[in-house]
Amino acid sequence: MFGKILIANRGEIALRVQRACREMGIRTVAVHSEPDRDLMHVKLADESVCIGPAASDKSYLNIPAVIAAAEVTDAEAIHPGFGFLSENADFAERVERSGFAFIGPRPESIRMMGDKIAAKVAMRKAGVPCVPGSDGPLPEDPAEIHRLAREIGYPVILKAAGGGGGRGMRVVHTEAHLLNAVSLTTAEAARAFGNPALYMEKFLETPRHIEFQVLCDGHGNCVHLGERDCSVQRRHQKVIEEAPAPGISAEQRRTMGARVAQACQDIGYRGVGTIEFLYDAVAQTFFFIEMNTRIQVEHPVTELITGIDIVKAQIRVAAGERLWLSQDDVQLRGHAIECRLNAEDPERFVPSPGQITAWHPPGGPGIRVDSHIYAGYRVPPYYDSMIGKLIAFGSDRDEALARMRSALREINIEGIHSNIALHRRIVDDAQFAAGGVHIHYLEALLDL
Amino acid sequence: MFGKILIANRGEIALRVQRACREMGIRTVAVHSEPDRDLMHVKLADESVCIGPAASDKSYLNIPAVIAAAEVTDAEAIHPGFGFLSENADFAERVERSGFAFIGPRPESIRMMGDKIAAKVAMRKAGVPCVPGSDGPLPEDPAEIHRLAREIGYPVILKAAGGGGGRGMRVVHTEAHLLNAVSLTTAEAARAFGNPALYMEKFLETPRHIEFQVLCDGHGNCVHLGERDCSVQRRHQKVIEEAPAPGISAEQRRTMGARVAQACQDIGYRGVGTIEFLYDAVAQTFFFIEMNTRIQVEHPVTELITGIDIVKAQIRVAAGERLWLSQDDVQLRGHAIECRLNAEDPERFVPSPGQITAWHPPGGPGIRVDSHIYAGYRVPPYYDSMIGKLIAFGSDRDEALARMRSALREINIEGIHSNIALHRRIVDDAQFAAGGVHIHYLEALLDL
Amino acid sequence: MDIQFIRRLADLLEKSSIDEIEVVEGESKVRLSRHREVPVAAVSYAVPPAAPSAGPATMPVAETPPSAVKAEPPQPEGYMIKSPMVGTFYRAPSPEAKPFVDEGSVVKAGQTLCIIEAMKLLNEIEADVSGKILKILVANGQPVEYGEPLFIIAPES
Amino acid sequence: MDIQFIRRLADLLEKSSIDEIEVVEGESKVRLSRHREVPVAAVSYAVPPAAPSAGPATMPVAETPPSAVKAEPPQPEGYMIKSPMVGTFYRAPSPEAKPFVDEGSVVKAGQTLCIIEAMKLLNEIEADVSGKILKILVANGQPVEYGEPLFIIAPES
Repeated sequence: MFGKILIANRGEIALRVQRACREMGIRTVAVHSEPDRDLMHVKLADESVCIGPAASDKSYLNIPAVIAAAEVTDAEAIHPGFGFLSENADFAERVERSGFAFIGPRPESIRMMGDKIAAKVAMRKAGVPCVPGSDGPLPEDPAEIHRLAREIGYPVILKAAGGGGGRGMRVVHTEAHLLNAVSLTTAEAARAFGNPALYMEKFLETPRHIEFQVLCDGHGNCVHLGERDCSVQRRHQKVIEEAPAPGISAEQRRTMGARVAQACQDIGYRGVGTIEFLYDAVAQTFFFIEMNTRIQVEHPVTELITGIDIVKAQIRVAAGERLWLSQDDVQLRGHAIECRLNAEDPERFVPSPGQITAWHPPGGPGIRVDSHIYAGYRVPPYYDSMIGKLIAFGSDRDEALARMRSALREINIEGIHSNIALHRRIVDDAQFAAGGVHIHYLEALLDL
Repeated sequence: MFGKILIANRGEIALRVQRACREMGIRTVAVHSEPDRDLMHVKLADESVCIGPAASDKSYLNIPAVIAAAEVTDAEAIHPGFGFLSENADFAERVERSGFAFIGPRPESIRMMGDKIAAKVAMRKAGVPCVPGSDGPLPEDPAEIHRLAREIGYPVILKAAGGGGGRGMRVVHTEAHLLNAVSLTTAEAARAFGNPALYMEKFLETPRHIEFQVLCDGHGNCVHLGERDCSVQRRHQKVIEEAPAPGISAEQRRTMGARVAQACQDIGYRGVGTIEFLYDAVAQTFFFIEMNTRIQVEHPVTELITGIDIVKAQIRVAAGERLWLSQDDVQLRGHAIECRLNAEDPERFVPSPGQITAWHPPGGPGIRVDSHIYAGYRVPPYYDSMIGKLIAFGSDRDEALARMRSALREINIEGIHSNIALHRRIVDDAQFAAGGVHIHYLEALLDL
Repeated sequence: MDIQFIRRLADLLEKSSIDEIEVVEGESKVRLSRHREVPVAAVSYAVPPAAPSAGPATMPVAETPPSAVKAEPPQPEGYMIKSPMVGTFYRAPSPEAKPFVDEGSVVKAGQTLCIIEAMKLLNEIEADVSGKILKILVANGQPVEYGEPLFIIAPES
Repeated sequence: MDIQFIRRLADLLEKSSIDEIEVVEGESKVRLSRHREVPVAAVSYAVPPAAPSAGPATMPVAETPPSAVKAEPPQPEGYMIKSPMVGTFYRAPSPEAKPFVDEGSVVKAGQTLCIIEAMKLLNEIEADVSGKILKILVANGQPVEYGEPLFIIAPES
């Protein structure tokens, strides 16, 4: 096992990784930007190194600075957290070339999953269902485009190959609009991304977002840890996640879980990863969208229902351990719900940095709080607005939900704005309480 | 189910009961003494009633005031918490006679278990092993006393029938000292308790304190929820508790658990209760000492390994529900450890009341915090010094212990003294870490 | 310029949003000032929103935080009779009877002022000073908690 | 204006949220003020006790909280050259060579002062002012973090 790990991240996930290291008796090096000296994990680290100024590209995204910090502190491994350099294959490669262990997948896995078309090809090959589509750039021939769209079935969505994050997309509901939409989107894509190539996929109107957690060692063994439902989103940002996903049967879990674990085995995946799907609740079918090759914000809900510490597992497999559990050892129990706490204006959803003058996290049975904030901490304006996660566990979904409602009554943050009122509204909403909302649910609720 | 419950207690357990009520959609009435207006559960209650001045006998022990508060608020049931009126059979009786439900056992069960000799007789009758002893007052005949002691086996302990709480006791190791010790202790007992009667028991030198949690409905159904080890004590006050007890086999748990559940069924017990044993680790034998007829401070460790919310269960059976689970439904998973947090001087163990200027509870995976304190709260000098409980859960004892150590690094209380340093010392101690310490362990550690 | 006057100024300063007071009287001058945002960050809890009054309002006092009490309209100064127990306040010995006292009544020490019912027992509450009832603070049939003010009396001088 | 009066003023000041009281009476004047421990109750974390130094002290700076830095002996005033990167500080181009500069050396802007090694690359750090080296703040071979002070220079006037 490693003796010292450098945590190349900040905030809540940096503290989460540090807690795992502390439990395992591993020393930690906290690297941080200039304004981040007062982060909780920096204060609690065995060593800390300032790696640059506030701007992320000069600090948390600064590969030479991170690796140099590992060198001067004699760290053995680097944990990238999520965001920042966590899905940067070049970084993973340079970490390993510099003689450190990268706590994550092999660089080639990161690279493959970073290329959306390559990822889809790999998953389809492994038997994971994908959204029906053009499987590559659209042909030029209008008749061919028409034939393809009919084959996929309307509505279809046109996506710029160079786009992403919700940009460069257009939905087409009828054949009459298809060619016009193709030429419009092609022109936009050329302008916006310098790449006119488009691809076409089946458009799902009201899918749910369901994702499977996998854990693989470097010796060809993979298990899945069940699924999570992350359908409560606003502008592609997850707001509430839960596990297991309401209405997914043990049989569906077993079948899809086995497929994703097999797919990861096929591509020689190592570490933890998340395979994201859109789920059509009527047809009860899953469609692969992408794989995240890192720890996920919402990993705690899976930890609570499986009893497995995913961050510790990630460190163990990165250190070369063989998987210590079989698929049968993974037994789900109870239900967990997570609310992401953001420092943001509740009306306009803009970040609300500033000094936290009071912080009282809720407690009691079934309540877990993962947060790096403390009374007196100043939330800097430079980074993500997430200031923590409130997670409620119960013997079933009703109990978890009742505990979340109760905890949201007790929680108190003063000095900054937060999205606590939004969470209260969602957990009190009858539709959310019923379970199984789709990905446009929250935006519809906010429009009321 | 009840629509409104009056919580006849204060501090941490009052908040715990309130959290259970909030989850169940039950309104709460907080009754409190004059200086307790700022208790967290008072602020969060639907209604609150000041029932008297600071002195407990005029407020929390004031039966007419508590019942009058239930009357004026139209509460349907009264939860007594622990301590105060919780094991007062007269109170339970008056609550029921006034038309309210008492969230606890029937008054006759409380009364029976309050009488140590009657309790022992009832348990022995139900097949629960008791400490061998005189089973009543010592005979006067010296030859008879000698015969009894030989039968029990040395060392024996002489106890004043009117004593308790560690007073009026004398250990005798050899026959030569027996009669002298009897006359000395008789004289002392007459002086101190106005009752010269003594009884004799086998003296266990280094037993462990192990207790079984039971849950019974009012319809003759009982299950046990496994055992807890509470051997880390100082002056008969528990300091750290854990579940399951280290080294107790599944077979031992099954056998003893079945016996205590059967005993509770035999005496027609209703509600939650704890049957306390001394455990001789060498002989692997249990000896009944007493039964607590109320919720226990250390109930969270059992909740964490069973997934059962004991306070909610207590309320459900008090409302007349039939038990919704069988013994087979009670499945243990993982390990939990609880540290009691006291506002006390770490050197002299005297209470340290005062204003809390900063409070930062630890968080992260496996950490539960049950506490009523908050930054700015003033710990009053009138009551028990317990200010909360820190509970760590893990997939096994090592993980739970690692998490507890980690949490004790993060926790921060300012403005008052606390026993956090003592907890750090215990969890870092090799003997405690090995598991299975006996009841004199902590006092020996403190004498080092 | 005596300490009593200065103490009142201090009180005024504290309870207002004023930051400085300066008083000059002939040769005398007093100046008090404060810099705000001082106290320990006390956590405040949201008091649950009062449900849209389904049943009768049982303990209105309990539903406002204690500090809010100070914001109530000023009471006449005088001697305050507080409730020695929890219960229901009655102004008369029976529903048909006349109240023991009214505002303006002159009472003697030891005279019964009201009844507080608790656990089916009727407890007579007596005046412990003689004087004139200035104000009755609780309505007939209302619940009262321990220490709750019941009457204000202007004691005989 | 006697001590008793002033003591009462002091008492008033202490028990209130007032920060300053000034009283002038004829030729006499008394002013009491206080400076509070103002800031928000910041939670402080125990810095882990430095382990009984098993290996070499790698990043001593990291093991003391930032505030403790201020408690260090005062540095001579002057222009501070800070490290633009994380790495290992070397005063000379090779172990055998002479240091680029010593305390007392006079340097020109653009002159190399030291090398910081990061990721096997040797980065020459140059003076951005001309002047005299007053102090070298880091020992040869020590790790430095971003923004860590390296040299103090008295610039040419």
